[in-house]
Amino acid sequence: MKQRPSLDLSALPTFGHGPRSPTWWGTLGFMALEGMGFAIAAGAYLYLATLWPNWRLSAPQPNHWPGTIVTLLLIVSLVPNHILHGYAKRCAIGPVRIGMVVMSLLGVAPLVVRWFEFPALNIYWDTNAYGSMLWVLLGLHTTHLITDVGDTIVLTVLMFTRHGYSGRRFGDVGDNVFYWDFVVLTWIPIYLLIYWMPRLG
Amino acid sequence: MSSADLASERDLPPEREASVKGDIAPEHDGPRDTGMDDAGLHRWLTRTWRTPPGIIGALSSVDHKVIARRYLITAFVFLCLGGLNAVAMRIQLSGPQRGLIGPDLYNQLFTMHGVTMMFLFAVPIVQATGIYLVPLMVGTRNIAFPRLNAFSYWIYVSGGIFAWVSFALNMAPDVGWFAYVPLSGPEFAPGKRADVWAQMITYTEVSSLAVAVATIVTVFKQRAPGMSLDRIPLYVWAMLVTSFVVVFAMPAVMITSTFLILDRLVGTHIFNPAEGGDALLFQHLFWFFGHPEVYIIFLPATGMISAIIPVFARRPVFGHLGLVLSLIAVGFLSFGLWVHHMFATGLPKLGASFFTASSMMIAIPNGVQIFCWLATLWDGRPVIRTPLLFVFGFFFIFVIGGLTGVMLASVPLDLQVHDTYFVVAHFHYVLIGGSVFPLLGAAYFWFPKISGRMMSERLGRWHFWLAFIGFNAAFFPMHLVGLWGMPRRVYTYPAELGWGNINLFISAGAVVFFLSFVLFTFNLAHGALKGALAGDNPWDAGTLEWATSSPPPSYNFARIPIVTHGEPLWAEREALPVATGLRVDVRELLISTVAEAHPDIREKSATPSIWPLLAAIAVGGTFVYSIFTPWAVAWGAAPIAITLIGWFWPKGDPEDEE
Amino acid sequence: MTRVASMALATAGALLLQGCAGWQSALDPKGPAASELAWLIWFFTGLSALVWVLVMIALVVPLMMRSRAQAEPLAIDAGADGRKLRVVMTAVGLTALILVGLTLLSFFANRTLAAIGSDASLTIRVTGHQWWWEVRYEDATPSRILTTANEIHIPAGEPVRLLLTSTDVIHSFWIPSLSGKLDLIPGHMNVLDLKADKPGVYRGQCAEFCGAQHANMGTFIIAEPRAKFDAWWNDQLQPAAAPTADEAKAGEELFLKRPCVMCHRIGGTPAGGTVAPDLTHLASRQTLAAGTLTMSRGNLAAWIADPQGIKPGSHMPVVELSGDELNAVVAYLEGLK
Amino acid sequence: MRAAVAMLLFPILVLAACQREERDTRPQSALGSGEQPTPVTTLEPGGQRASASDNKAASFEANAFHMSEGKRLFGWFNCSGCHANGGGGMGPALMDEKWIYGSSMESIHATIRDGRPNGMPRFGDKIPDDQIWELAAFVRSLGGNAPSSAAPQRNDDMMVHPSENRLPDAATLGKSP
Repeated sequence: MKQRPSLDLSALPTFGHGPRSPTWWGTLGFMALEGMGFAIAAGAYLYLATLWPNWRLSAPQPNHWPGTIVTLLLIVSLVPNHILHGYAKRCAIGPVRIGMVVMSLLGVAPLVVRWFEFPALNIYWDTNAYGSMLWVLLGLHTTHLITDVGDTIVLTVLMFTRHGYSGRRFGDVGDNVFYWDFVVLTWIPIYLLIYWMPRLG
Repeated sequence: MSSADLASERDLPPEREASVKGDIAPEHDGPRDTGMDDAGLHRWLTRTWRTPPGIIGALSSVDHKVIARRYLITAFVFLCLGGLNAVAMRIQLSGPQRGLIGPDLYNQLFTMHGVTMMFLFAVPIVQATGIYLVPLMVGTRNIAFPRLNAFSYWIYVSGGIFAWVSFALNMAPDVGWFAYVPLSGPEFAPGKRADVWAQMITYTEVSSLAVAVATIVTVFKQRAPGMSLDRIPLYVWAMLVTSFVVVFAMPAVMITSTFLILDRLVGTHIFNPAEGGDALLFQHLFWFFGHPEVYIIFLPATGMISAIIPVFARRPVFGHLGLVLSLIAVGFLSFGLWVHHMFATGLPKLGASFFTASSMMIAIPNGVQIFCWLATLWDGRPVIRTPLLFVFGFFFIFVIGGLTGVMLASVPLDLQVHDTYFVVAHFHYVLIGGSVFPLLGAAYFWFPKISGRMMSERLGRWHFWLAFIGFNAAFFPMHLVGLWGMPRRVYTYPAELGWGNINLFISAGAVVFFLSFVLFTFNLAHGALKGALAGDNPWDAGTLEWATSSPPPSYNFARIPIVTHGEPLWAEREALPVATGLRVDVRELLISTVAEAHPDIREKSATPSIWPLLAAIAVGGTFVYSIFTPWAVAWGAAPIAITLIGWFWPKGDPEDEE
Repeated sequence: MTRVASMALATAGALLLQGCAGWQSALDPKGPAASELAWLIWFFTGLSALVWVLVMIALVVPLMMRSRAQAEPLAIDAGADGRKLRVVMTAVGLTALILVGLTLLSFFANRTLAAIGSDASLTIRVTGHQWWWEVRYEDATPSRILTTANEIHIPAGEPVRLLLTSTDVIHSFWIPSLSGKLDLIPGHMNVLDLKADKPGVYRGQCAEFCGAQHANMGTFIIAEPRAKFDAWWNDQLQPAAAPTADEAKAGEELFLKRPCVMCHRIGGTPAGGTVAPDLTHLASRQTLAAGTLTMSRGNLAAWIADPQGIKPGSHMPVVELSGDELNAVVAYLEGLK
Repeated sequence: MRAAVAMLLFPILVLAACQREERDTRPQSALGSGEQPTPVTTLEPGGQRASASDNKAASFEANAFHMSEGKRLFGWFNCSGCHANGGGGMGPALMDEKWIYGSSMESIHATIRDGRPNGMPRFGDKIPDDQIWELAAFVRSLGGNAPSSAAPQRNDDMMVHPSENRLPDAATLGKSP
């Protein structure tokens, strides 16, 4: 088929931030499906909780303190996360490097406290369905936490190499910030379901 | 649309200014396609976009067409295997009290048939068609996230091999494709058979989800300039809606299968009613996925029909907007009717009636689609070629399936026909009529694009009539035998019930139907080797995939086309307006805005890489190992992490760095 | 044309080949619920057939028209499209109307079905097992509670209430000629009310896949006049008749000494197993092994000698018995009227 | 090298899977049913007596279906009446490391078939031989002796002990808090 050039693209930029970039949409897509996974698991938990009048099934109350500390740490981490986002948008390599180190540390910290959350549930996964659901919800979120912290650390290392000095990498930092928001936001309802919902029954 | 107003709406992004300030490495520039002659452009683009030679090169390919071809062939192989399962079952059922196949093998056979057809054939093949066609139809050079796409294929094929090796080892799931607990649970399914089901589901869903995300982003961000929402071809719309349904439905089945394997492997009690769990929870979770699954298979087929009918009716499709809205409506409604698979479980009557109403409602958008297609055909005598024949077959069969679906939506009526051969007949009418017939039509329609050659029209007609007669002979009598009381999933039945003769008839029909696929295979091979050369646009169709050569070059389009109409090739008969200015020495493609498809960014597309294959091996190994011990997840984390880092770590290509 | 012919052939062929539908057929109703449902099935089928024929006519119309192949595809007659829009809108409106009608129809049918058992006089607890049915007749007097298996006697013309549950996997209770099906789910109790209009034997079988022997999990509803039913109940409450013939006596001894006693119960003997069907009045039943074999001396012997050949995977083990021993056990069981 | 490993691995996988997944329900009399007399004492020259029927023992022990059938029969035949759910009561515990008459399949089979002094009745007449083997395989799995890929899993029932495929792994975790 004959062609008729009628548009010049040569002046277009080679990367973009946020919704302009396909990676951002990809991240959003994965958040949507993982968020759906969280929603389905939470739905299953609520289904069982409404099915049994004495939910918690005579198990002891979970100790909420480790969970509360994790929650606070995660919420606090949102502040540097968004400061980092600003630097990434401005492609400022120095502050971005520092920000990534800070975010790696702020990712590891809740992960350490998370270790103490499992025993604080005061029940094993194979004791009854209530215990199973607590472990499943906590485990599901922990998986996301671990993968995102791992991702953050790898990206931090990458930012300190010669590869870090490129627009594409700053886009990756932006997406990492975006995903961390997701990990923090999904935790809030799960935190309530795990630690506060059993106190109602 | 002229280049001037496109350019004026594009504002310079702040990033550019930052790069001027020297905060980021200055962009290397390379040769552009502007003003380049066709032969030179072809040489440059071929060198940049080709799949590297050699075995490693082939395994590293990220070309969406190469991946899609592999997907299509693999899915077709699984179709044949699933078909052989069906033939074996039909031979066993051809007479009462036949002793050819015992219950142990029979239960594995029908489970493998269902699992193969649903998870290894139907979903992958519709997604594979999308992987091939969507980038071509939206006028881009590769799918978004091409390495993820390659990874999906490897995951899918290893999941399929896993399932079928299990079958060869007498380890195939034998609990039905929806594997209800407690039958599939820890107490009643000894051994690893049910675990194979659970992990194989997780496997294939990972691959479907990744493809869905890639498809959505391709449609959102990689459309050719000017392809605003109202100019997106209906097939692409269908794939877009399907991908959204995948994104929201598949996590449910992954959660279900994960719950099941946790119950079986580490002793959780999620489905154990004695310790606070519930067996019906499994059904709710499964069908929350299971019903949309039907539409995941059906919606792409409607897209194919919307692509085929206008070409042979020689006019744009009637009611374009209505069809798009119907697609979206079906996508939404498909999430609201899962309970109609559970009417026989004794749910509260009022709730059940709500789901009757919602199940009936989904027939309305489907009706809109049917009527719009019919109206498109009313403009005059259409050109009857094999693809259109299969579309006619679709109307004939699918409308029956849809109407029996309305019957199943009625709570009281469903109590008589649920889990009988009536249901078997219904969903084969819906799935084969609604999806396989359009797929076969699509195969004849797009085969010239994929292979560069035409399939035989004469054999095609033979194939159609054989498939059509075989199908109806095999499945129509099943409605009756179901009403006469024959439940599904029985490996035999007593002679006194008088189902012998009709089952023999059904089995004969099934063999004819199977033979039609043998003929199809022959026609495919014959077409690929000896078919007449097709040329770019053998059907004189209007969408962008026909604007490039057949088969398309590795870079799809020498220059990115500009879209001025819903059927761009019909609107621009003299010369296709194209955009210039992309680099030819690196894999550069055009990113456009979501709604209006204004050109926005020249982005690099990923280069070939072996890492997706290695990552798939690591993930697959972890999945297989995890049916034996939960620690597999811990052990598998390291290789998965290593391969993923290897995948994403920049190798110094311009595509990675800029 | 071939399309229509093939369809007709398939349908006609199927109808001709059909031998004796009725024993287990939803289209041959013998009770109020099944009658209501059969009517509903025919109504839906008729309406669906009509809709389908209309769609097919609409599909065939363009084939009668003049070819438009040479015309420019984008040259569309706007007036014709406007007319089409009206046709399509009408068709969609009609579709919606039909669907609303059918929804209401099925809602009211559901109410009719729910009203059937409101005055049930008899409550029977049916428990699904892999792969047989435990049947327990509830009664206020404990001594009148009766446990049997696989065959459910009910008084004809009276509604009875079935309480359905399961102790292992999910089964589904379905007697097509009397009523729709309902699942037996561990941890849940479902209530199915049904009524047989006339005395007769109505076959059904498990309709939810439940493992290896799902295919051979039949059940019967035997509707009898009230007097006959009461007599049957009283008979069944009696302990098993003690054997008189020598061979049968030897059979009883073998039964109690060999593995049979581990699972089966026979009233009036020490055999008290509850994990397999109650055999107290085995010989009064019409079939063996949950509707798999008709009751006869030969089938009894075959079933005991090779249960795994007849129902592979069932929980009835192969017990090694000599020919004489087998004959003796069969003679004993045959006497359990 | 890699090819050799792969070639070795595959038959092993095949064999393991076939042994684990086979569902043979007819008696395997051809394999012999352990008809040798049962010793009344464990005092044997050279320790334990070699058994003649170990191929049958092995085929039952590695088989998931037979073990799960054994678990079902353990409940059906009310073994729990004396042994509780393996924890022991009137009869000895079956979940611990102690085996009074030896932990081999043959010994357990003999114990069930012929009974033992101090209360274990003989079931030789009452339970067909294959079912005894199934019970023996299950009883062995209670002590964590069966491969976890074939051992029965938890029941859809009240949790009385961790499922057999998590023994003794789960035992080391201690009791639920």
